[in-house]
Amino acid sequence: MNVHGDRMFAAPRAIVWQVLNDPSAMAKTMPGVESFDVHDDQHWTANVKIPLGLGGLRMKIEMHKSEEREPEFAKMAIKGTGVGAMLNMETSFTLGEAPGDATSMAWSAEVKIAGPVGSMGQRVLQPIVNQQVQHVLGALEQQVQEALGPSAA
Amino acid sequence: MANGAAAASSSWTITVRINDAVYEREVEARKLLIHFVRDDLDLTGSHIGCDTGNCGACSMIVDGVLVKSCMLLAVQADGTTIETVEGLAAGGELTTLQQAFSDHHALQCGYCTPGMLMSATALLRTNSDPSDAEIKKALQGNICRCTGYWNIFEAVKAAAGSGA
Amino acid sequence: MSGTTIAPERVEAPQKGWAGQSVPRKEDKRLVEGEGVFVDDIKRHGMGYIFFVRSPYAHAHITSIDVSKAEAIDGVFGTLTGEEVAALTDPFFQLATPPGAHLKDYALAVGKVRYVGEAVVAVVAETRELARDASELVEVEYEPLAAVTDARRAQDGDTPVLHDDSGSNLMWEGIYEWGDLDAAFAEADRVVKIKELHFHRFNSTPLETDGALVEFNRGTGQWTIHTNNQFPGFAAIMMGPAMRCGLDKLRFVTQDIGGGFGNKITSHPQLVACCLLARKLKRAVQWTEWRTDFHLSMSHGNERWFHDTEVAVKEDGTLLGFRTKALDDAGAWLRYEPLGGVIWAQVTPGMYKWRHIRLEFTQVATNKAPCSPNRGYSRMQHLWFTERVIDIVAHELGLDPVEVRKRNYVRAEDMPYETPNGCVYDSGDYAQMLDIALDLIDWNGVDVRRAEVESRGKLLGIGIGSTLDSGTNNFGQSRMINPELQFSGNNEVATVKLDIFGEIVVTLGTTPQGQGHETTAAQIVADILKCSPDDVHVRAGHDSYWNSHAGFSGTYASQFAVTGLSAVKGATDMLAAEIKKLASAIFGGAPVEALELAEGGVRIKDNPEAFLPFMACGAIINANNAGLPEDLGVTLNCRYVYRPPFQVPDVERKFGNLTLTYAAQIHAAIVEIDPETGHYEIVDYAAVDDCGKRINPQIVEGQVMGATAQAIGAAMYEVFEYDEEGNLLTPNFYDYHVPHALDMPPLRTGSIESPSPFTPLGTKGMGEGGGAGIHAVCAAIQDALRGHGDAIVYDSFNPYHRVWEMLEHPERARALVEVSTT
Amino acid sequence: MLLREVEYAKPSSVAEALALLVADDGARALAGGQTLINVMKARAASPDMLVDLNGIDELKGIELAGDGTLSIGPMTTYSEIVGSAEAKARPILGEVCAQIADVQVRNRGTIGGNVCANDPTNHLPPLVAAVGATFHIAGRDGVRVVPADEFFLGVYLTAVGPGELLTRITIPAGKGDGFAAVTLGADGTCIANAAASVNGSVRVVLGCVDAVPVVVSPAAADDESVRAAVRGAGLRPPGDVHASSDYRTHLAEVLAVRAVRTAVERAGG
Repeated sequence: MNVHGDRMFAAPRAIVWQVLNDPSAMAKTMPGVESFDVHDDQHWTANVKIPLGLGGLRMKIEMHKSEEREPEFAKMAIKGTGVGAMLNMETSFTLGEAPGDATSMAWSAEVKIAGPVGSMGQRVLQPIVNQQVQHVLGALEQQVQEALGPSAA
Repeated sequence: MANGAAAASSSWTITVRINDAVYEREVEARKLLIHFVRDDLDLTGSHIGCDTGNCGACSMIVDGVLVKSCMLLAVQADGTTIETVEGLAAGGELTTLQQAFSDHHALQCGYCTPGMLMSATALLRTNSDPSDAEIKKALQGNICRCTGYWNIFEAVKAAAGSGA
Repeated sequence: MSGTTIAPERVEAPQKGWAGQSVPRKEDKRLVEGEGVFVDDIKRHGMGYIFFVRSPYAHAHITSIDVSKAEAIDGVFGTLTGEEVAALTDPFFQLATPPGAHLKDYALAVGKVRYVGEAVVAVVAETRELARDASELVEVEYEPLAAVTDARRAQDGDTPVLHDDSGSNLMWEGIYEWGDLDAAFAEADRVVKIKELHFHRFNSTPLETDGALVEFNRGTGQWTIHTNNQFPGFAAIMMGPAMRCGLDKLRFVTQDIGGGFGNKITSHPQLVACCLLARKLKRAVQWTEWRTDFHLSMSHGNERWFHDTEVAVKEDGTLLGFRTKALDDAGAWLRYEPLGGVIWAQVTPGMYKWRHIRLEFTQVATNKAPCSPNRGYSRMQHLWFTERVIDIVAHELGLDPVEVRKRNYVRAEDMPYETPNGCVYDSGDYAQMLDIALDLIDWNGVDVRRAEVESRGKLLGIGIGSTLDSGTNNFGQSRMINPELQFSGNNEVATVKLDIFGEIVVTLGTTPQGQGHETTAAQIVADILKCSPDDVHVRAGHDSYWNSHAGFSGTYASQFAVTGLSAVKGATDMLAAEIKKLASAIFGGAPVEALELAEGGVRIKDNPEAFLPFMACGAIINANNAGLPEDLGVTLNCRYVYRPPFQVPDVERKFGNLTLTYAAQIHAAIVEIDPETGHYEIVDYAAVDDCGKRINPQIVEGQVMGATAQAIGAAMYEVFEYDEEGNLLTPNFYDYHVPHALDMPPLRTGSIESPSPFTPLGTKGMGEGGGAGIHAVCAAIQDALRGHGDAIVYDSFNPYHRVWEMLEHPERARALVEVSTT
Repeated sequence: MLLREVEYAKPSSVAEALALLVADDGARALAGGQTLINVMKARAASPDMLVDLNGIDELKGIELAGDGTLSIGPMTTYSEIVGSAEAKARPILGEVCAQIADVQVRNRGTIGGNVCANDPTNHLPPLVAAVGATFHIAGRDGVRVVPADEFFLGVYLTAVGPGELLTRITIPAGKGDGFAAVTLGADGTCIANAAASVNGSVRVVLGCVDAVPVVVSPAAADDESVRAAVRGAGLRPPGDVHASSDYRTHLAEVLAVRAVRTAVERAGG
């Protein structure tokens, strides 16, 4: 399934870019992260437990930044393997400068879920994916604010 | 292995009475009642037809309540009295309902039949003269792929009529 | 088990004999007591439980498999991988000509997975739970590939290819043409063109899934396979060559089977995996397929499109002929396919007299579960097409669907009727059946009813569906798929013996799944031996050790009443003759003509004193035979192989008799649609059946009802639907809804009996006529939409949202049909 | 089907249950099990520990207060609600519970389990939201009371957080309620559903169209106002094998109207 959207950040593009490319900051945006390792600028891995109410869904997530054009574009391949599910995600974002030193982000993600969870049906999966995406964006906002430092507050 | 009220354990010793025999066994907490009854106790009359609690082939009567034994852990049945299809014709005599199933050709492959019989038995205990609608409602939780249910409705109606 | 038959309680034989009576089923007692023996009930000391690791991807290369962590667990007996399978076995024999012939199909995926749920590794452990736990530790690395999930795209240039060995996704293609199409279309007043019709993917989902318990005897090198496979004859010829062993090394044993419907014919890959594991691990192994596994991987019914259909029609609705292109989606492997590419031809013209027909058949592979027979196999798809054509033609030309049917039906006086492709409809009276159906559904009262329903803001529709249930295959038709194949005809075996205490013992080659073979066989024997069915012990199930089977033994394709019971009759006639021969010797040479069987023995007609009970006959031959004439030639143990009268079809012209009997069904349904939501209900239903002589009417009726219920489910609820990534969206009974008690409409049934002139008992195979229900529901929905956008029904599967779409956007369906005047 | 290994405990009091849930964040409450056990069979989710609530009497039972307010223990089964004289105080409850699945499921499944699972296809989340239920949630810092509008957070997610337990559901008096659904076969899975209540203001709650029940408040109870309100909600429901997104959007509107019509009828009657 494809999910995409636009978002404004009250922060200069450089800051947003910096957050989006800082593994430790990104780690904080992901749901249920239990551990996070950076291998190099292109490769990160994380162990997450996606909260599913009925019991978390454990996954090993491998991220590979396949394309990058500082400061406006990056593309990532994300592969998640868990017992209940296999996740394959192609995601990219484009940052644009907006008036008032703000930054616009157009993002999109092609999400493919396989395994028992993949068969749970879109009526269950789509809301879950949307919800996790909202979670990530919210957390991202927070990271950007933190990166701006107290001065911005 | 622990049995303190609120102590957690992945293994339990349970005691159940099934069709007038008492069994005490150690079971893993994760074991479903249907697997316990079929695999550990070799009472293979109750069947498994799905993974999602839809088919009802595993229906049993636990402490007087009709349940699907695939959505109950064996450990949850500790201390209960369970009725399965093997207990129906206790004295070797078929019950009126069992006989009606045969008379009305209410079974073909016979795989859903044990669960179907338990659901119908539970119905007739609380409602000796069910309407057609009540019979359908009472059997809604049991899938049959062979008969189309029509003959099953007839069998239950006949058994009810004869005061089963 | 059924009780001893020594000194049985006597039941008086009815005047007309036992055949034709609704004799209570012998099978029932054990089944209602929960004492049936189904495959998962069987245990062996020290057995291991198998759990299959299955592919989460629809299409992917397997880059690595590591089973070490799984095998390290305490209680895990071992594993089996595709690599081992490829080393220990040869690919399964393919029925297809190239390109399909090039497929390399093994028991487990080798190097590549081609559908979600394909078995990749088998893990065996001492408990079911442990086997599944260990399966989670098997590490399989995949390199995902794009998937093909739409057969219509399967041959496009940019589409990924499933099988490099075959070079493309084309599996088999053939052109069938009979009569003179040009002449037919020249003669036509109107040509009705239908762009696309679609028959959906589903199957009958027997409540018991597949399974086996397999033991390997290292001393003799023989496997004993306790299973619920419903066609051991086919499994054996698939497994033997693959496992590089003689067929006698494969002993198949079945008892009670929890439904089959054709879906349990193609479990041979899993059975091979079980055999290899039993040998490798030196212990009995048990496999039970779980419901989700069944939905993901086992024998889906063929999904089929019909493109660019053209129908030549006269002004008065006389059908002259049609052209169409059938595109069949076989799924990832050819497990029984491409036989579906010819099986449909058994009913080429449906019930109708059109003589000019052209059908281009193309079968392709997709990243979905493999297709195999499903109740009504391949004929159901084609008959749905012919019925849709009839109703769409009537709809578009403003004709009465009843009139069009009656005008075009093959008439009773035309029987036996040779179809354009050389099949012979043995007997029947379709027009009479239709009248009965219309009467049962009160066709004439429908306008009154429609008005009442519309006053409630609902729409009412009524529709007819007809099917021919062609039974007893001539396997020679397989040569139309592949001229090299050395199959033809058909056969079934029965053995009837008189045992030492006079016990009558019958063994069959069949593998019943609820059809009551023990009962109907006993009825036939009882009539010939002049005893009660209670005196006849029919062994439950199939066992290769009984030597009571032949190459086509099994229970499939509507044939027991012909092949099975004819074999029983043949063997019993032999036994009766031997009993008389023995008696004549015992009675000092009394002529055989002077003897008769009666009251559980043989006697001299006009001398009731001279009576020899079966018990004495059995004792004499088996245990007290000194002094009998040397040339007596009596064993009281008679094996008979019934062989239907078939010729090898003409492969060039694709012409010949493909099946022996044609049972017929005509159904009628009334639906009530809520136009606001598309939600609808079947509010009345009628089913009329003609399967020739009925041996046990109650059992026949049961088959009619069951098939009807499956058709209703298929028409309204049941579909194996995939997303673009090849995930099955209906992998369980939660999303794959089958009819439950509350979903069943009121049903009225009727019947006529047109005995088959071609079978020893006048019987016809039956049980697969359910397709009629799908056709009837489609026709009823189309009727209800008349005057409300006039959509034609273009799909065999009509869930509420599709009905709503046809009401909201009738133009989409309208765009599929066009009428031209020539 | 075969579950992953799991610990099991059967506390006899809420306090014991909370202690267990707090001690292990992998612990999950086991109510009727008619959803949770099935998810565990698929191993799509696997709690480390199941805390069985079936031994806790204080979580069962239905009480009817003088002012007509119903107080329902979350461990009350659908069958018990159907058969309860007290529950007749809010007739719609029993009526809807009687439509859930089948006898066996109704005999085990509980109102608490149904709302806490909050599977988008469940019957009760939109219903309890429509009738203005409040939820009593016990945690280590005592009991908090959450209104329906804040209770549902997502698929399988509610205000009942880790280490917490739903201990009571209270429902005010009223009879002007309606429920409408299109299901997959009779008494089957909901394709879309809607619950309405016209006790005072008009309140409509739509199910199966989002991660949580969607509350809409039409200005009036007439068809047009209801349709307008639903359209105003800007629904973008998930599409699946049973219904496209468009179809669900359409059903939401139709079912809302039907639920409200029933509610109005009941209110008047």
